[in-house]
Amino acid sequence: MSSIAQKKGFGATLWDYLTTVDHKKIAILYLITGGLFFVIGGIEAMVIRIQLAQPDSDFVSAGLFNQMITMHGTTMIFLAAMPLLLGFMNAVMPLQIGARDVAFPFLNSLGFWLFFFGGIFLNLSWFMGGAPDAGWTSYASLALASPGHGIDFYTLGLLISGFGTLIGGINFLVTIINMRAPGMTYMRMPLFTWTTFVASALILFAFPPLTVGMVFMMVDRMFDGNFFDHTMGGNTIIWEHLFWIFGHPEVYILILPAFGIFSEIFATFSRKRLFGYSAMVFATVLIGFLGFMVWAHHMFTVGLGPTANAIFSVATMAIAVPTGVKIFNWLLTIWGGSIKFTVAMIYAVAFIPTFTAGGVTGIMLASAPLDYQLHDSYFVVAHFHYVIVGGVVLGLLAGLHYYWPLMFNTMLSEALGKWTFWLFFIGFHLTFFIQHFLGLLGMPRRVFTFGANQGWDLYNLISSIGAIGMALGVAVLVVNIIRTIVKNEKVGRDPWGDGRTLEWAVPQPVPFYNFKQTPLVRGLDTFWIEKQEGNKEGMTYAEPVGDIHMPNNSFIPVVISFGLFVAAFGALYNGEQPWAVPVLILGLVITFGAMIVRSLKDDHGYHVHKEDLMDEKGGKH
Amino acid sequence: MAHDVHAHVRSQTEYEYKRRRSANEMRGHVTTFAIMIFLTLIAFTMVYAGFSAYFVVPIILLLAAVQVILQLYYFMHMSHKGHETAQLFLYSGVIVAFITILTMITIVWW
Amino acid sequence: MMKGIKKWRLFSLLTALMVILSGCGEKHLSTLNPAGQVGRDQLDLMLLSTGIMVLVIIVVLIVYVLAIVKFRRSKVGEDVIPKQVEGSHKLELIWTVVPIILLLILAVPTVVKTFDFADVSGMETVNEEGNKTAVTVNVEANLYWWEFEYPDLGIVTSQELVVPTQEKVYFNLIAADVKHSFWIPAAGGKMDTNVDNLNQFYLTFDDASDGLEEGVFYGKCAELCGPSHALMDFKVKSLDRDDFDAWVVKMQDSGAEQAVEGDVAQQGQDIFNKSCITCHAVSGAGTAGSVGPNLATFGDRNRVAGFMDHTEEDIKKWISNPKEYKPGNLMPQPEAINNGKKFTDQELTALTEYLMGLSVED
Amino acid sequence: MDLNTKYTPQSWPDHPENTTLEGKNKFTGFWLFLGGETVTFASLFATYLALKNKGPSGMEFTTQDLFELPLVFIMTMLLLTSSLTSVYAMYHMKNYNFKAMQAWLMVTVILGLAFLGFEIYEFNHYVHLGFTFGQSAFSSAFFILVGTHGAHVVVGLGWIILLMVRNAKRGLNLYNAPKFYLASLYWHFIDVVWVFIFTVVYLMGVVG
Ligand code: HEA
Ligand code: HEA
Ligand code: HEC
Ligand code: CUA
Ligand SMILES: [Cu+2]
Repeated sequence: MSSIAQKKGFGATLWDYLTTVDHKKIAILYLITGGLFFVIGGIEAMVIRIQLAQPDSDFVSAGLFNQMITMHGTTMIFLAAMPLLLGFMNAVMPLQIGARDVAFPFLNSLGFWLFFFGGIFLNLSWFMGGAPDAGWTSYASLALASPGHGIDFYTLGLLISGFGTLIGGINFLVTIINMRAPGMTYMRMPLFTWTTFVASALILFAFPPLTVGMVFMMVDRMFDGNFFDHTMGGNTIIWEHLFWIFGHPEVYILILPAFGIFSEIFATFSRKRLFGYSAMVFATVLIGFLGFMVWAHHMFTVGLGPTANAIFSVATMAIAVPTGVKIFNWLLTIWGGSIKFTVAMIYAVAFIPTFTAGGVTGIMLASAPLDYQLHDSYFVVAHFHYVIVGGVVLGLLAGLHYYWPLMFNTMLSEALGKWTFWLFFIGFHLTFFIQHFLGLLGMPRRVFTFGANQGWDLYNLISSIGAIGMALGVAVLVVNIIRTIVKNEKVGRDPWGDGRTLEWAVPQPVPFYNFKQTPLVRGLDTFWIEKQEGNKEGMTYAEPVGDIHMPNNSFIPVVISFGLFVAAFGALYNGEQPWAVPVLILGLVITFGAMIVRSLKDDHGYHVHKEDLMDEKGGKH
Repeated sequence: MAHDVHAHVRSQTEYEYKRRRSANEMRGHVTTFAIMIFLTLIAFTMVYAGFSAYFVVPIILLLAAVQVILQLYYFMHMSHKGHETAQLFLYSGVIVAFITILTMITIVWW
Repeated sequence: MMKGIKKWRLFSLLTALMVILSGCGEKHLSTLNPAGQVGRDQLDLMLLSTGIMVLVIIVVLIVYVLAIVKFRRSKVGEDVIPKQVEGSHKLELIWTVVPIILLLILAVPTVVKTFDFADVSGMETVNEEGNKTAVTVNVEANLYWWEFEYPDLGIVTSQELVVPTQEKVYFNLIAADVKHSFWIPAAGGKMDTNVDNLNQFYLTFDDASDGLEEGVFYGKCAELCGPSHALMDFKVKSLDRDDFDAWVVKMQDSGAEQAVEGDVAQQGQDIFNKSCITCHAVSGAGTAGSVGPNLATFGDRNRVAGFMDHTEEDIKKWISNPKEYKPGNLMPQPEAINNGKKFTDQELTALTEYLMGLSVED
Repeated sequence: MDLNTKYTPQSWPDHPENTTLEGKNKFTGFWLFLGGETVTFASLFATYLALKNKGPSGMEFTTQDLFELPLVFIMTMLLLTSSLTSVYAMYHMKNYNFKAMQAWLMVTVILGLAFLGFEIYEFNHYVHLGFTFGQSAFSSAFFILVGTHGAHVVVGLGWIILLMVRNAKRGLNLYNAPKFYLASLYWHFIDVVWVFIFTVVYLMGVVG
């Protein structure tokens, strides 16, 4: 039963991953899928930049270009950045709080597979009559007018993957609330766990409005609804509100976990405890809270009236304060420390000025009268790539290098890592810094081409050249990853030497049950404390060795998700193809059938027995 | 996982005490129910009586709020120990809900 | 490491410098070259906020550079365990209060200007005779062209907005099909044209636009509206009040009795009346709501369909293949309006001749 | 947790729903889920309020002449009562009285089915009047809001029935006690939403 030792063939490994409920393996699944979508989204970005390298270019057609930007934005946000972050949360958070797994391992797997099939469904649109083309925001009037099935792929795909994310969010929340090891009080949780907690709470409250909006859009386009059709009394602005009530918290869902990763890295590689820990926690919660009160700053030009605009302007600016607290606390963390410039740390260090630059342009946008000029211009594009690429993506790359040894027990090459960093970082600033000025010079965003001699030609060319730098950086990273996997040099526990938190105290490779004995947490940075006190094992235990209860693997999550995937095709071709309704029903039968099987068949898991645990030294498996 | 739930066997007095306490609680629930029915009746009657909307609407909304609080705190035991997180998240949800509804009825139409 | 960071900063400094050297962009298009009070106020806000932001960045950078220079492990020693500082209330207080002050400095003008820009009460002001004193333009955004109706003057034009200088010009904005957004970067910020309601705002223009490179300001559609969103440009001509009044009178008189000069143009008119008149009006007097752009002032424009050169060649290209040049636009291909045939060269020349002659200016 | 442990009313814990870690996780997770549901329904209510009585020009249907309060009153009573009966069921669950619990759950299910029957009748009636889903923005918003609630009733009923059938033979234990408890929480939540529906949609609709 238990998956002790033995080499497996490819088929067995595949089956293992298809059925796994182990948070560490699910993390790897998220990483692979998210990475793949990142490359796809990146290639779409390159197409955008090639098209815009020169005026009046016809590399892609107008319609195709709109599909590119829509899929680029949607893929990057929903299918790359968020899943990659969920991957790190899965990999790290349970270990950080001393848990054997997440609260609902089965649901964890279900969450992943829903995301997976949702993402595949969305991307199949490329081959089935065209991708969505109304922008990642898919504003209602244009989305309703959009011919073909692109927008239907968008709504259905995001509905499916959205459920996955929601499940993931609830799962992490419960894990953190109920499964912390003894002594791990809220105010001793590592910052990455805290940001996971707040980001998950944001997921819990932000995804329902998106789901509702998507359902409205779906029934309007496919089932005779009238929510956004103004000739029938509908109102397109409802979509904008629902989308941004989700959309703004979404950007904090992205950035907060990245903040968490950076917090860990700064402390580790400065050999210093995080400066102002409680202020950091408070700022995180405050950002999450304020994140729900500012969404209308995306709608300043919609005509909500001066009162609404003024209120939302000022509320938005308020977010600078807790964010600033974080920036300065990080600075003071490295201040007086002993900084080691590993690749992870270089990313973290590069993040500070970059993100600050992106954040302050956000504050400029928050000034409504000024936003009248800047809205929907390249200034906005520059702003959000500074915060997203300069914040979230740098966070992901930093996390990748930092947590790679934790996840795989090997280490990415530092030399190649620096190459990636410099190529990506310089390319990034080259691409996006100049875009601020394009916006100020009057260039609207989402234009598939632009006329020559409007003063934009050179800047666009520079921007496109920069993008090549980023692509090269990513390519080197891919090489680095492959090389590391092939070389397969094991590095063992606490490879950075300066690990502070519980995840580094676990033996490598991490046993599938994580902790043979539940640890006792004695303070913030518990591993550091133990090390300082000369404890070789790195942990104090809260219980004697005993039987460990583990959940069984299950294929049902794949089946449930696949059923929805099938049903989505039925819904999409409803009223167009004779097979649509049967397929819809078939899909739902698969899904609900699998759910019923799951609830009728008791699954109590199994126990790893004490004797087996005693045999194994260190916990190889 | 908690494979070691310790079954505590009550003594006869403990057991009777527990029974009595929960019977009491159940009586409280019936009273709560009666109040809820009563509030519903008031709401419907007010609408039937045809008072001015400005008068009726706030009152029936208030009655609804009271009913919901009764449901949450009595039927769903929100006041019991162990419901702190439940409260936190439910109220956060209510705040988000409130803001959403407020904006939709104020700034969707100009 | 350090070398790299320095390199990067040098580089961004250079780009910044380059931008400044290349000026503030084109006068007819750039938000950095405002043509009226609204744009000027917005530029002021822009400069104020940039100032604050640069200050913030500089402060962060100073602490940052000092930190990464002073506290590198190679400097402090391999085995040093730094003091594990918990935090500092005093510092926390400083970096909470100072940003709040900075934000207040930005928030006050923000709120004031938000209300200023939304004040359209002047739209309704009337003089002794009961006529509106201000010019109001009803803007209707269509896939992918703009219609401008002057309801109080009884005239309508398209693609090229004409406005008087030195006074507030008011706009009523709406979209006919999907959402667009009305933006004249040089004159001031944008406002969306929604499908379900009317938006209102105003702009001002200091000087007549004939001093500009092409004699017009550029206007843009700033909301994704379909394939040809990028091509949904319009032009703005600002005229001194006297010239404007004269233009209005000519517009009101334009139309049916417009003299067509020459045989070729006459032939063009015939074709036009057969194939095109159902969608295109040629009289400036009228009201909004036609299927295609009003062509009364076509000869006075400097673009065809908003973005193509205003040359005979491009007009012919446009008429013989509109879908190719503006994907997704609603003007039919010639086959659809000319009994299934393409226009011959001769017919195209005639149409062009006729269209070029449509003018209200001398 | 050992499922083979047999309990007696004496040894049955005070809070069987969250005595095991598994139960506690489910309990916490479910409350969080309800927090999310609150926002879902808020979005639906918000949209309904924005689109109330909005339709194509000359639309004939309004809340005033559509809604019938007696029907709504009966539905309200049914659902409120079912909330009480499910409290009874949980009362017996905590006393380790499986039979009584099943009986009260049965009553709950019957009341719920009756409610559902009236709702279907109501929708059917509207459709016959011509007030279909696609008739106007108002009708879409109405049917989605009330229909989503109805769908919750269906799910709730299905869930309770499934639990009753599945556990009919094996009685209460610490593995299924949390499940019964959560199903009853869900049922109360459905009632909470209905309180707002009858107030905001029906009563406020009739008032104007
Ligand atoms: C990770 C993603 C992310 C993050 C973190 C942010 C952060 C912020 N964003 Fe951004 N934003 C986006 C992603 C993000 N944004 C995206 C994707 C869009 C476009 C969506 C679309 O239309 O497609 C967008 C668009 C957007 C707009 C709408 C623009 C428009 O369309 O017209 C606005 C307007 O207010 C805005 C504001 C802000 C603000 C105020 C912050 C703040 O949180 C920033 C706070 C940080 C700082 C200010 C820096 C650090 C602080 C200090 C050092 C203290 C001192 C500072 C001061 C006193 C100023 N953003
Ligand atoms: C997480 C979010 C995210 C990320 C990471 C990025 C990354 C990038 N984006 Fe962005 N972008 C958005 C989110 C994001 N974007 C959003 C939301 C929009 C708005 C969409 C809309 O308007 O609706 C947008 C829009 C947008 C535009 C504006 C389009 C327009 O308005 O017309 C541009 C233009 O330059 C752009 C460029 C880029 C570039 C060059 C990158 C680069 O950083 C990408 C770098 C990555 C790569 C280059 C990977 C390629 C990899 C390889 C080549 C490796 C080799 C391959 C193999 C070995 C197989 N993006
Ligand atoms: C079905 C309606 C329709 C018919 C018939 C039609 N057009 Fe058009 N026309 C349009 C529309 C719509 C546009 C705006 C296209 C755009 O810019 O997106 C347009 C634009 C134009 C323009 C550019 C206008 C400008 O202001 O720059 C010209 C010139 C023109 N049409 C000429 C013609 C001629 C000549 C014919 C007849 C042979 C014709 N049109 C027939 C609908 C029509
Ligand atoms: Cu019209 Cu973009
Ligand atoms: Cu935002």
